[in-house]
Amino acid sequence: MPLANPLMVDHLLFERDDRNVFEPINFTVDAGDILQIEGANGAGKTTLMRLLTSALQPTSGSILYQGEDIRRCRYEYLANILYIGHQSGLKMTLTAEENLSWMSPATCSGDDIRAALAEVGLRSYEDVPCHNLSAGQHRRVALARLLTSTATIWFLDEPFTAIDKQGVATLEALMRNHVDAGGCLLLSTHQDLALDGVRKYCVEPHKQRSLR
Amino acid sequence: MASSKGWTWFYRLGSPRWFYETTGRWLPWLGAVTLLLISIGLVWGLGFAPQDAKQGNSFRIIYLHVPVSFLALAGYYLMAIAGAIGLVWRMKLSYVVMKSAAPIGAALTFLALFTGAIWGKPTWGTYWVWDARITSMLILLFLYLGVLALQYAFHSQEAGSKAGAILALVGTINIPIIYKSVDWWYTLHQPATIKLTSAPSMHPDMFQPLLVMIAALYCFYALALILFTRAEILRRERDATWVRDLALQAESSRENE
Amino acid sequence: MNNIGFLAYLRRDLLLAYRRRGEAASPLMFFLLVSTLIPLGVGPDSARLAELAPGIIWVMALLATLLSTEGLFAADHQDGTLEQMLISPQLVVMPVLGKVAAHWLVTGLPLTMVSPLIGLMLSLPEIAIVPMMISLAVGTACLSLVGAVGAALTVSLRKGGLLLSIVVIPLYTPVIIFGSATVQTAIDGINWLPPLAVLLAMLCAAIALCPLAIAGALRLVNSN
Amino acid sequence: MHPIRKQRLQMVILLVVAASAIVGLMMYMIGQNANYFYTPWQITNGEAPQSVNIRAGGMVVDNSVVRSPDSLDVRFKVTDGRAVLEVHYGGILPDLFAEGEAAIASGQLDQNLVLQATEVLAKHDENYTPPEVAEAMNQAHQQKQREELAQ
Repeated sequence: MPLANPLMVDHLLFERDDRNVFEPINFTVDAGDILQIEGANGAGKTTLMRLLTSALQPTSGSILYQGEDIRRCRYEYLANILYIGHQSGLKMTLTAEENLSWMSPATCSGDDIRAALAEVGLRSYEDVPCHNLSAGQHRRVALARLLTSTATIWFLDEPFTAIDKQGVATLEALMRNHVDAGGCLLLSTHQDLALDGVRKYCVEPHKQRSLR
Repeated sequence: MASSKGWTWFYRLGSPRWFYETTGRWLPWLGAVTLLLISIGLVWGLGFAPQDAKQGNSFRIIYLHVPVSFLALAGYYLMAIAGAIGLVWRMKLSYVVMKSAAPIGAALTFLALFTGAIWGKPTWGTYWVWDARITSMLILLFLYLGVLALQYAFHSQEAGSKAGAILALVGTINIPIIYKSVDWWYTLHQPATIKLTSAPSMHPDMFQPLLVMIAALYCFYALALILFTRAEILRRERDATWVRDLALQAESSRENE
Repeated sequence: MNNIGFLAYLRRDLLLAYRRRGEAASPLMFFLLVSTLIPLGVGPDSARLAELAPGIIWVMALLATLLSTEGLFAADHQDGTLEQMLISPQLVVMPVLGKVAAHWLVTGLPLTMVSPLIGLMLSLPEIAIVPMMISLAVGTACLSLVGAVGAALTVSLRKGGLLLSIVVIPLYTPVIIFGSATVQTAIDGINWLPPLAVLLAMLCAAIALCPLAIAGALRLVNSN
Repeated sequence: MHPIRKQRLQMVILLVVAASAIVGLMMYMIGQNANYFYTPWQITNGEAPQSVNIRAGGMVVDNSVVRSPDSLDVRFKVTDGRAVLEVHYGGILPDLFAEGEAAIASGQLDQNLVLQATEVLAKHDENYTPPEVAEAMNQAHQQKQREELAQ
């Protein structure tokens, strides 16, 4: 599972309405790395996450997956990443189990799904429609995808929002297991992680309007 | 920016500043030519060209109706192509051109429909007929308005431009379909007077002023498009240094007077 | 890598519609209710109603489809599933087709099924019932596809509904022309297959081209 | 096969199938008379359905226009050069309507193959000529006819 040189970001820039969002971004992520993306509110952390998941197209610069631009190996790259954003991606009228099974790989059995839900503390909630669950429980359903997914690179945007202490511990254990197995993890959070070996990268908002 | 030398002009064309400065030099000439052609065409067409044997003087509206309809349709395709260039090459200037083409095109389409209605009454006996050309012109007007409305609905300029471009492109497929769908019923509107393949079915004395008017309207369209585009460029680039310098220059020259 | 494709999205959207049956049935109710208003407005003269019937039925079907199109991508956009769809490794075209197919099964098909009832109320001649149903089935599928382009373009706008109609109605015109022409020719007792053939041709074109436009529109809306 | 390539292939197949279906359907459509426009010749041959809204048109026959003295009713004949169709109409004719000019009537055929028109439109052609030229052409035409008669 460990990948050689999984992710490299080279001089990445993104313009929104002719305005650069942040200073050029450069970093590399190796197998087993945890990269915590920091930055003030509005600095562009979510924008960076969405660039990395190819939801946005960079204005200039490149994102390399195993040394190749992700625009050229789009399928391989996207098949190997998992992104959980601010919005949970849950359908409120579906049950926790239905939501998770819909978002998981086709190879996942019903037992895998129930086991994943039990792991994130949602045992016996499988058949409850999501609109009857709390915000923290929504988050947990979304994070249960971490257990069913086979992706190597995880992108988690503010994963700890609305999650209680015990949940944070469970999540951190999940992250630990993932990177120990050779995966890598990029997350944006303001919280300090109780994990060792976390590298930090600070996104600087662009200082002045680009002049042409 | 450009990878090979042959493409530099293409990228330079994409620079709003370059466009602004270059067209600034053309403007007086283009304006003069437009004014000259329009006055020649109108005086010739309305005053000196002979009457039509059947329609009398009422046919003279052709000198406005035909060129305007020409440009209303050509303008739509120009707008859609500008949008497509923007989508493919992400050229900012082409979005500006697309945005400027929309109101001009909508106005021309309205004028084409209006002059057509005026002409229709004496010749066909009715202001309005649900005929292929007229209906597709009406839908063309609605499409122009849709592109306009969509562009202004987005907070982000870029999103508005892209959405407008996609709608314009979908419309280019739809216009011929609408035309054919109404044409399926027998059409009342006369076939096009000017054909590429054969000689015009119009007496030369009447045809020559029409050609002048078409040329005039093309110039007018180019002039209007350039003026709209320049205004939009200034609006979008109001924070850029070159626009600030331009404004300061203008102010100081006004003070010197 | 997610379980994503035509069938997955079709199944999910159908399940969602089933969970909200009331909401899913509202276009149908709209179709029925507004069509009953016409005889009250125009008067109960059955000859005149029969003359207007093809147009009325088609305009009402168009409006009912338009009303339900607005929400096609809106919920997905709000809850983040749209973003997940766009960053899935597969081409976006297949999930899009799945969603539109579900939309047609939930709106266009039921509308087609109840249309004989409205035909009856508007004293549509019996020979025109079958052509009307076939043309509605084909035509509403076209409307769903074309409407989805507009829905994708306006999905991020707060008041997208009105704008959607401005954007989409010009694109709807050929469908309504041939749809009502099919019914009208059937009433007149002439061969009604030619207009239906055109309607089918337009459906083929829409199936081939609309998903591309929808995918492009969703990408750009999501990228801001 | 690479999954993306497989999907592209599916897309291409979809496009090709759709394109050929469109071509086939349009060929069928063109094979039918979808205009509901009939020439007088087709009508006299019994090709046009009765009691159905159709369109018919042709040149208005010289000296065929008969106006009713006390109402708007008007009868005239149109021809396509091979057959003549009688048209009844009860409305105001457009200004450009004239004998020897093209006209289009829409309405229903009755049992006697007379078109009961609900609308008559003058179709003006795409030829624009000054009156002197038209006059000259007309004279040349008559001259030619006279010469032919004299022979």
